[in-house]
Amino acid sequence: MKTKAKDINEKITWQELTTGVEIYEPATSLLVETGDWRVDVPVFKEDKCKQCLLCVPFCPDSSIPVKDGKRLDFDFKHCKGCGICVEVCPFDAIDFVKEEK
Amino acid sequence: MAYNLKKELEKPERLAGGHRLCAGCGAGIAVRGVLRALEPEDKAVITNATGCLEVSTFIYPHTAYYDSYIHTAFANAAATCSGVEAAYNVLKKKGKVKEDFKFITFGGDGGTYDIGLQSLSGAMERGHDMVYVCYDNEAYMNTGIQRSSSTPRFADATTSPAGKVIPGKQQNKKNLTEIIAAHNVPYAAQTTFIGNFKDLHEKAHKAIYTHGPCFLNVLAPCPRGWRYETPEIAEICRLAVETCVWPLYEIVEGVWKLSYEPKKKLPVEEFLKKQGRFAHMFKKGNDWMIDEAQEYVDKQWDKLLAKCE
Amino acid sequence: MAKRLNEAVEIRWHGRGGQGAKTACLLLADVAFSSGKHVQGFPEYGPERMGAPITAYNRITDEHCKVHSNIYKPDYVVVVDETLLKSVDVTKGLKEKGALIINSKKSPEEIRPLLKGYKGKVCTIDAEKISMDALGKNFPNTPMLGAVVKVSHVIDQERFIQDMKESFQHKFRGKENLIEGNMSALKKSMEEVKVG
Amino acid sequence: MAKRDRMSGNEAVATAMRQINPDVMGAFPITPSTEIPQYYSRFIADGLVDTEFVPVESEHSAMSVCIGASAAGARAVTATSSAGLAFMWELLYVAASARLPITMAVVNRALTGPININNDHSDSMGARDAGWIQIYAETNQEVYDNYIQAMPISETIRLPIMICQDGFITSHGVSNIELLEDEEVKEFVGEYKPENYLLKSENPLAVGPYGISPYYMEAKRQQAQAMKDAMPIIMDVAKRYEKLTGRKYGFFEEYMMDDAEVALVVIGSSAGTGKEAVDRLRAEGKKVGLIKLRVFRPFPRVPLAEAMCKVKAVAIMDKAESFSNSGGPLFNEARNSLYDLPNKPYAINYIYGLGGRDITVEDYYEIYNDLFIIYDTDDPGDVYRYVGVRDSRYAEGGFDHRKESE
Repeated sequence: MKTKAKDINEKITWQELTTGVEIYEPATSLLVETGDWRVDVPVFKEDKCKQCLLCVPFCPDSSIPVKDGKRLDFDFKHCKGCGICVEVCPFDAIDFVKEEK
Repeated sequence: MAYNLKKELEKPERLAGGHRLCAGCGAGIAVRGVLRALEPEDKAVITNATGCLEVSTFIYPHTAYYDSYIHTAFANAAATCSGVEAAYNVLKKKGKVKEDFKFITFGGDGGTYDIGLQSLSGAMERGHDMVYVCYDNEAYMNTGIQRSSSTPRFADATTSPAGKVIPGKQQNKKNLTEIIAAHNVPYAAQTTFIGNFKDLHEKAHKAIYTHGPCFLNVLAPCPRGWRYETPEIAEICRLAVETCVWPLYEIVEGVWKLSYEPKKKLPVEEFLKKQGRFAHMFKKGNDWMIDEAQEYVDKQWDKLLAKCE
Repeated sequence: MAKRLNEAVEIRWHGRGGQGAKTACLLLADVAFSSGKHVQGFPEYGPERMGAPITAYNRITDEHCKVHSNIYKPDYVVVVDETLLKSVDVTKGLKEKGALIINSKKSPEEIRPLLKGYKGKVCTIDAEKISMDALGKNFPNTPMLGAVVKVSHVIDQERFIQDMKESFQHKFRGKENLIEGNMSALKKSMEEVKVG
Repeated sequence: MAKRDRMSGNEAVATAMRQINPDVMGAFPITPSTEIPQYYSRFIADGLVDTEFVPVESEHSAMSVCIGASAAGARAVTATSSAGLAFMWELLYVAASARLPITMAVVNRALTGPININNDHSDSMGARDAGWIQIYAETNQEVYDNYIQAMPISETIRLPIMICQDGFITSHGVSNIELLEDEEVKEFVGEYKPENYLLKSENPLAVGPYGISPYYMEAKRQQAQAMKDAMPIIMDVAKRYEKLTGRKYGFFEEYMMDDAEVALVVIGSSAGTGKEAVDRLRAEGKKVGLIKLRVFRPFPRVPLAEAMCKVKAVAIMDKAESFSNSGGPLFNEARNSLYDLPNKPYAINYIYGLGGRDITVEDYYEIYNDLFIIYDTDDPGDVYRYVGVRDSRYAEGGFDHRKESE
């Protein structure tokens, strides 16, 4: 049996599945890169940011990391580019542009 | 202790990215906001009714939760949580579980106002120490925007379409918070995503840390179902509150308290006009719909004010 | 025909919902069990409510009894409420070598014409009077039980009296008047049951 | 040390539960299983057990409570019947797929349409594909014994289990029983120690995912394997129980089968009445036998087929219709199990006992008589039959289902 989500994929056999399709680890969704979904991308303009942090709780994808009371750049692995943070920022510190891939 | 967003955001995250909710989904914001109210030293078990949140946050083998999580079915999230809580009580008594756990259930309006209402009522009546959180997006979004008893009147949903003869949903929205309050639970409240999340945070904290069955009704807009511009969720929530379509209040041990009173109540059309689901109300000759919607909101608001006096 | 090995004594009870016929049936199972028998006590269940005619059964054997069907040819029929005679065919299937035991102030001779030509023994017992005299209330169960045991000989009489005494002492601990009253009702019914 | 006692089947279940003292009970009343939570709540009220009793508002919630509690690491039980079991339906599948060892006392009762409170097996037979182990009892003693074996089986294999008994017939019928001492039961059943559970401190547990197509089928295959692997576990537990009590249990019981020429396969309390018929027919010199099926899930396909092959004609008795137009559920599975065998018996089906219709020794005489006709004529006739039903064709005297189709 594979017990770690990183080892569980669409190629493993029924014998390797966790019993009762349970998962024994926290936050295994982090393995999924929903950043691929983005069409538009937020651009963090640190110079304009006043660190009010209003953008952070509005992010549905937990993709604005906070460290020592300050927001960092986006977690682009998981940010889906919804643009909510762009709208809620009172200081125009986030741009929203077409993503070049 | 006064609310401090910066402090709250230093707590470890309890909903991970990588879940598969739509971009800009209100449910994800609601869950993050509620779980942030947990004290970091407390563990939690999260129960979830079938719905958007469930099918998106635990797709095998990927759970978006840092805490233990259980989903069983659509109608029974509150009953499932009751079982978990009952197990906790007995295992704690027997010394088999040492840590403190909190029990939080999430359900959409379909799983809460409708199919899950019986099990929710049962759990509230029995008095389990749990919080039931409804993320109310006013329709069955998971199955494709069908009307629920939470869908407001006139809304164009896929089973209450705005047609040539019938202009959208015919019935008004059920007042679930009031129904739950009638169970004489120690704490029930309505909230949404406003400003720096003080309102949501404080209510979630009270709900989690008040002993007994507590209920939180969170208006959680759905860009797809409501047809507004996805980035505008904060504005939609603000308008819901400023027009008194979604009043913020709480019922603490039977005492009704208004959390916020708009200085100047905005006309309901400010809220409606931003959303495609109400677009037909703004067509020529349909003014009466807006009038009636306004009349309804006014009446509900007055009733609420009377209760909160 | 001689009884086969482990052949059952089968008893059918008729009463009205709420009167205690089911309780009496289970009590008989209890006392037969205490005397070392294998027992079955099972009411017939339907949507009946208080006052409706109800039926309950006992099967009493020396070894484990395998049969789980209802009883169609009882050895004994016990009627807890005389008024049932009007509406229920109480002697249906009743073996002629057996007996009907009925709670009534009447004599067996007066009862017999009310039965649809039943030729076996008819026994009457005024359970109400016995109960009123001994307990001051109408609890027909104890007298009916006494009469059934007396007539059917399904269990040893001495043993039965001893077991019942212990059972009452357990059930009504500290309430001497109830213990004595019930014992008196039991003995009296065993003496007074009229066999015709 | 065995204790002689007498009690109803419902009281026997409640007593076994008291001796086990499970952690959580989800309880909702429905005739004829209602007495189980009644007895049990009395035990709780009197402080004899410390189970968390959750008196829910529906059977749907009763099963949900059990699932939540079991996933949380508790030993969870409930009891139900008929419509109550039907109302649990979707959660039965959930419990089984999450591999939660919930123990449910099922007091079998007919499903509504029309409403009827009496016994048949349509409730649990309808749930036969839900992934639960199902064990049936003939007597109160067996109900008690099966219940005590339930948790060691289900917790070892991680599958939920139904301990079934016949409504009213055993559930409300008082009869003799031998009870174990409380300590013996506790020792036999043991402590429940799941490996992972929601309330575990070392790691969280996530239960009940969305299973997309690339995983769903593998998950089901794994579940099917668990049902297969339950077979030896059921036997191991039975052996251990025999050591403790002297009472022997298996997948089924063979009664007078060694030299039998014809036999029947039957589930539950009716088997007792059937055995009485066998005794009497044997006394008349007729070589008849009976197989009482105890374990219906997992279905003991191979050993049952071997047992049936001892005779030339076998009647398979179903206390449930399946409206398949090809016989009841037991018939279809039992007959199917014979398919690969070279010398298989004739196998015919009798639907009997629906909604409390009594089956008597005389009915069994009729069935054995039918079997001997097949034995003599090598003509099974129509294999899908009813016994104990009023049929105007019988009254007219011109119909014989041994020759004509129903």
